[in-house]
Amino acid sequence: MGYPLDTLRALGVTLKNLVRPPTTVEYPKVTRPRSERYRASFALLHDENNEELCIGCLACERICPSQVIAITAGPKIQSVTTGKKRGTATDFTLDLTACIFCELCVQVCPTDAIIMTRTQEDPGFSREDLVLTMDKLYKNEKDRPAAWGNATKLLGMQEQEAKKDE
Amino acid sequence: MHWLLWSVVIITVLMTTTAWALWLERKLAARMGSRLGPTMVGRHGLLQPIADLLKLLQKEDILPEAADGALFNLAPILTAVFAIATVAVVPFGEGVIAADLDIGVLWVLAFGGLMVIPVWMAGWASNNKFALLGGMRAVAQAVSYEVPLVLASMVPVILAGSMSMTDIVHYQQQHSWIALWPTLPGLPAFLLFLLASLAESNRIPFDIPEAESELVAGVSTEYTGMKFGLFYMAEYIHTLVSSAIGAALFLGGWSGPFAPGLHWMLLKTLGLFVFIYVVRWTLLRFRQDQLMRLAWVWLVPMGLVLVFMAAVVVVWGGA
Amino acid sequence: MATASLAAIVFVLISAVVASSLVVAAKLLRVRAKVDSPLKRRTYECGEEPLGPTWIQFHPRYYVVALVFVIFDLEAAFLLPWSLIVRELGMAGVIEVAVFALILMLGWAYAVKKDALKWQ
Amino acid sequence: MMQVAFGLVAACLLLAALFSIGSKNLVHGVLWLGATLAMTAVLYLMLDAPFLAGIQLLLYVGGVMTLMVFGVMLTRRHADLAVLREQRRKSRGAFVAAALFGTLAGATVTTPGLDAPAAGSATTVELGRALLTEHLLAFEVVSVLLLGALIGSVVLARKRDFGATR
Amino acid sequence: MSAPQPQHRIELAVHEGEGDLMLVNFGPQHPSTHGVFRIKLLLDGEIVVKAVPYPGFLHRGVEKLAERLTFTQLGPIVDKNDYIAPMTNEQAIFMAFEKLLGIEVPRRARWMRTLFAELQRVASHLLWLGTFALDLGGALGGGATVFLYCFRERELVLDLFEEVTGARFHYNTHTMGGNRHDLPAGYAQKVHATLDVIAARLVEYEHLTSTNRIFDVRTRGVGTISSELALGLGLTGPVLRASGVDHDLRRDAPYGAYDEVPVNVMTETSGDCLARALVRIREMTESIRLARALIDGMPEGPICGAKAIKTPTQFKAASGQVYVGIETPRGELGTYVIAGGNERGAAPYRLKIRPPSYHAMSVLPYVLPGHMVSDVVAILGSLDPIMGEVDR
Amino acid sequence: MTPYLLLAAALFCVGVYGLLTQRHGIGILVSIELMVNAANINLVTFAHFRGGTAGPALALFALALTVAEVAVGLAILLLLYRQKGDVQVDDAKELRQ
Amino acid sequence: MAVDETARNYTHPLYDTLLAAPGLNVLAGSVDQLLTWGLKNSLWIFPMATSCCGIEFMAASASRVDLDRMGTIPRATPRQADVMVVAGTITVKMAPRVKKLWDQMPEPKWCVAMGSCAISGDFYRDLYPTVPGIDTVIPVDVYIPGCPPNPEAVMAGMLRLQEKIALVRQGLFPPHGSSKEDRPETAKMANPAVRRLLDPARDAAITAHQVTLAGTPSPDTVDSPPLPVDASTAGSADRDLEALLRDRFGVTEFPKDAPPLVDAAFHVELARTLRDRGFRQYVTCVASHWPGDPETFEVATVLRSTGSGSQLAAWRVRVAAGEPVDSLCGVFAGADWQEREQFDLVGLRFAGHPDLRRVMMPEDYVGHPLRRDFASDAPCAPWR
Repeated sequence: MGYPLDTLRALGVTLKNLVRPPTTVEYPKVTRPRSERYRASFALLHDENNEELCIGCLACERICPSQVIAITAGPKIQSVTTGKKRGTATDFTLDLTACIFCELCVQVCPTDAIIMTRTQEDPGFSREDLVLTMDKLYKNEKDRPAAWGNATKLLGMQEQEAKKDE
Repeated sequence: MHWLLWSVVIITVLMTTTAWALWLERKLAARMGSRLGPTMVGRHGLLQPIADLLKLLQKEDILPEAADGALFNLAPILTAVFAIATVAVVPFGEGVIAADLDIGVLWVLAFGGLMVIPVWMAGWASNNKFALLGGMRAVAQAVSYEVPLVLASMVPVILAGSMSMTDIVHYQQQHSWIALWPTLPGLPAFLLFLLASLAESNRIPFDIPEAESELVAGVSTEYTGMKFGLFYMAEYIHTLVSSAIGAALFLGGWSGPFAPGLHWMLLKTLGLFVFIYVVRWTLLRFRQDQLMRLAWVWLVPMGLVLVFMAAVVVVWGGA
Repeated sequence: MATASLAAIVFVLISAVVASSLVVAAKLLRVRAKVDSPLKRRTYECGEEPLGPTWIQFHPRYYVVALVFVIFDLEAAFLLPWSLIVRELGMAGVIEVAVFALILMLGWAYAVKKDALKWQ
Repeated sequence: MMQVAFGLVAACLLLAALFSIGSKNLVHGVLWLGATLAMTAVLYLMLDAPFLAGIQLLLYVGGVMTLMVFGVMLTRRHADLAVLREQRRKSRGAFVAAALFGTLAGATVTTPGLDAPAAGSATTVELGRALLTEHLLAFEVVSVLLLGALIGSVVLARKRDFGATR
Repeated sequence: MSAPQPQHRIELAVHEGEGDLMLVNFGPQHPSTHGVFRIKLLLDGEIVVKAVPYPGFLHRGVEKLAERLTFTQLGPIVDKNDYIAPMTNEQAIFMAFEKLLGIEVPRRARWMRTLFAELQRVASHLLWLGTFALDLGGALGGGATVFLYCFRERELVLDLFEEVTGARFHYNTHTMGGNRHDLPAGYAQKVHATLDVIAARLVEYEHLTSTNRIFDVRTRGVGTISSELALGLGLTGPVLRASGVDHDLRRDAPYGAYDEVPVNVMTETSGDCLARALVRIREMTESIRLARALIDGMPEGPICGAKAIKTPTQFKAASGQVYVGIETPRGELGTYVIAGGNERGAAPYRLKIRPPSYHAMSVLPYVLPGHMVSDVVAILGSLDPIMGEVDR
Repeated sequence: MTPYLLLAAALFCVGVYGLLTQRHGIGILVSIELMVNAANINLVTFAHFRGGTAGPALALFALALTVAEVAVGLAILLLLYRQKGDVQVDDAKELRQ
Repeated sequence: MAVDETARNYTHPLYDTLLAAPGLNVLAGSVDQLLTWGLKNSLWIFPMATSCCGIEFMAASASRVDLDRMGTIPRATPRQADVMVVAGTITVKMAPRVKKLWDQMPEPKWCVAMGSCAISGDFYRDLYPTVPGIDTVIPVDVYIPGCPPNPEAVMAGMLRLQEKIALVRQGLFPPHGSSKEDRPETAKMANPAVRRLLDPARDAAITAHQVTLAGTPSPDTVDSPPLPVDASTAGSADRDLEALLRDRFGVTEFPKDAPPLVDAAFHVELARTLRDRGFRQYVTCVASHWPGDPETFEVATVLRSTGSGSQLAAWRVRVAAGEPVDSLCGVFAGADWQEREQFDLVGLRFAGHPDLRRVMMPEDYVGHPLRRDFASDAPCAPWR
């Protein structure tokens, strides 16, 4: 087909798209709904008795490929509710400046203490703004909607049938 | 002295129209790509051109150390001047014209041809390879398409027997739009004119000189701030003016029913402008050698044939 | 001097004033850097240092394009006065001009055949 | 009013011409020539010859200038465009030019009848009529001349063009 | 149009007075180098006389990193190599590790991986089409429009991935022995809905690009690669198939679910930019067909054949060398692992990733000479290089 | 009329001066352009003050001639440059032989 | 209204004049507001897009998020841009170029670091080729976390930048009051040691390095690669590789989990034989370094036959340290770049290679990072 006809056909396509409704979501005004599993930031959780779930086992610190988690393990304490001895973390830092959001830390957590949240952190004016300190992580538990996944669910998904075989 | 008044009015209107033509183009391009375009600066992003202008005015001025300073600084101004000056002979309504020269068409063509000089100047003076290649391409392309442009615009001149744009519009008022009748030299001549105008104002598919996927930003690669702003503006002014000239030469200028002439003229100009931009945001671009080949091998003889066709129509119709 | 000519000249002057006023405004409003990097004024070349000279000697084939353009522009210049009086001169004029154009088209045909208008 | 305008145009024209000769940089020189030619177009407008003014802009400023600019770019490495000139030749040239101007100016000033009122320039229509009737032969010869120039230049410029073609 | 053989050494017959050659840096920062890549171009006017490519501007040392990180940690790391198709990166590296460690992957996981790979191919080719149009049509023209359309539809595919993995881009959804995330309920309908939209829109893109005359004249006969050169340089994927070699690992050395879902291999013979474009555009249609077949026939069962990752040193291999190549959107992505890294063998001793783009870029010195500057952009775009993969 | 003629004379002399002092081929072409331009000014001036079509017609033909002259002149310079690698006209006297 | 001069590297003469003139403060204020509004709302972006984040940046400009809504236009030349968005990993080879492009941008200008790699270097941060965060090279105004940040986050970052521009012009920046170094988070950062080296001495050092690099621009002297060998004589793939190796190349051991080890003398011959037997596709070569006693290098070569039933052919050769391996460039054109890469990274020389230059690392780099004795966190940066 010659140039004029090709041009007309191409114009047909663009004009068709001109009248289609735009797909833009006006971000600051409207936030696009994210999928249930969407992972964008982190939070540390409390259990139903408002006890910190993190036991300072360092599993997440070890698995992190990017080595952004730094935990100071605290002394063993007796759990108020169960009465069992359990570990604590006196400090927990997750440095978002180098995080790759791979969800491995969530998967390896034995107590489902760390999860991911569905809204991202705000951009900061300095690197320090992006450091998720323990305070921020626990604050995220309340401020940001949690993503679907935690260690139990992730492992369950992967090992459900495998266990059956054993 | 009403011409002086018109001069000032026309330039003012042209400059403001250009600003919002820019906005219009951005919106149009955005909608064609399923986007919204500027929405956040002012209502519907209408203040976007103002913000851009204010920003450009504040930007630091950088003169590259290897550049030819005088030419580097002069080029954007000349580009803008030549782009604006073209509009002097375009009638926007009965008597709404800055300079009713009886060589109107020639004036338009001459200034169109002059545009080559500052563009080349910018490319050369920048002492930047991309700019220089862009400048060379711009010159080659502009001169190649100047010939078909001249020949295409000669068709209305022959039909109306005058080079004055006002006379040509009058002729069309009495007969019909040249793009419509006589169809044979008229319509192809209009298309040829449109094509050549696209090439002259470096619009896709003829935007080789500023092909940013190859030449970064073409001749304006080294320009900062308002100097770049002038290039940017001149580009849009050129397109607007080309649309206006096309409207006057081929689409009957201000003639039209119901509404005052000025409305019709502006409507036709805007229509052509939008058409040019819809084409721009639809097509890919040619390569330089393909463009040159198109111009020299096909368009130049076609233009000549059209000119003689128009002459034959006039001779036989007049006899 | 006709009014229209005067108007045209004045129009060009006004547009010059408008264009330069923007540059002047920019001169007033623009910022100046406090610390200047020596790299700032280097020629931009994709982040590299420019390799070799820019102002090289170009190949002659570029010249042919400009040349053919000028010749055809000249042809147009000769056609324009005729185009105003086509009606008056009638078929005779058309033929005269056609001969003129045809002779030039010989040159065009030669240039096209020799691929002289190819851009490389 | 008119005199002042003429004075300004004449001054600009002469200055531009001088710069075009005196400029050290060849590209500048050619561009100054462009300015000279443009000022000449203004002069033509003042002399009621708008058609010639237009042609001057279209052909000379737009066309010949392009040609010369291209010429500059391909005859010489334009990195060093300084134009060589010897002092001796300079003074000799100045003397000859001054003498010539003296003669010409003297002749012009002393010739009577030059101050007659304007008779009015020929219109473009008249010009066209003259071209195709009185000067028909010259008109056709011009095409042959241009043909010669075209073919000659193509031959000269394309000679020994080398490979790398597709 | 040039003969279908690589243009190579062009004699630099520079005559005095015939014009100088111009040396231009094309990149590392250039709108059309698809990342950071540098080509030194020697130009005669606008014709390339010689081209010397310089990769390495994005060399990030992944292979060194693999000496330090363990098998379990490398999954999310290699995502960043070919950042247009992260799914296939993960698949490639875990397939190599699984072969090394002798881990069986359950059938459902293989089907899921294959489904993801095909969806990823659609997304990747869409992105390629958009950027290729951008190269040919400029950011201020029709190219940008095609680019926007392609990205619009690519977002739909990314939404599908987000639905499963929770991430848009770097998924980390493959794991040792299978997948980490199972498909959510109602996923098949969503896949079909998305593919319906894309299949319908593909026709529109073709109107704007491959069946348009301007696209045709810009790509036909440009950057011709002969089949011999392609094989010798180790070109793979669409670039190889466009040169007339009927070779596709999905069919010829099946992995994943490809032995159960046969693949139609798309080939062209001319080996120019147009052929590469056509192969990719047809592959999109084919991938849509495959994805539909895969989601429809998705078997039930476990998604992971090994213990889920709990500690970094969970998997160990002290010796062995393994090479596994899979067909990614760009060609054969190979992983060569030499086991026995950390003292207890939890990390690779040496990991070599064989990126298809690196081989594709090595063709540039052969094809660029003789073409114009505009063609450089077209050729570069038609090779679909991803710098993260070229340089690693 | 006199001022126009004087202006043309002055322009012509500038051209002559250039012709005598320039050694670069393109410089010489520029000078010739100036001189032709001066002549054209004269033609147009006379046409304006004396009437008639001969003046503009002649000017038009002069234009055509100049274009041809520049075209061929540059082409010759080009050839010269190829042979000599330079466009200093004095050094290329052999062209006349 | 005090403007914090430390926060920006430019002066605004007109505004300063207005401010100095008595009674014109109000005017200066409104002029400043207008000008700031202009700066804020017309942020033209220079995308320093190197890797993954670049794709998300493109997605942010595409229709779903559409950065153009806030008036951004991506510009290909730094001369016309206001914001440099560093999207992706910056390597030591690239860093001087980034610095230069940044310098070439006109004031007022800003920098946005997008994604982990640009902010801190991500997991590459202590590897030999990677810059640990672009803020070690140029000043960064806004950091957008994510790997890569999703397009909405890019938009958020740009809005945050607008906020900062306004704050700076009002003199309210930095907002934390205390200086960056005092903040307690600093100590907890994954790589707190690397600070933005705002000290002019370091900038000067980088610049000086570039200027010296730039001092000698010379045309490339390296020849084009050799012509590919015509392999049209190739037959069909040979299925009995083991027999071939045993009979013709004297291989006796065929380990289960690794390619057979072939005498280095047969390297080229074997490759040629295999090519002629249908293994026409050059897949890859892998060099590995084995320190110890004796120190050796191993090269594994993988070939493939194409078409239906595609087969791999792989073998290894072993040489003592210091000895070269014969290059396969004469057999497969693709060996050129592959062997260059192995030479560059592992340090093994290939005899007969026509163009054995560095390919990944900068030309002036010393050492071969993929040798086992090269520490995996040894920093490398010629400009550091």
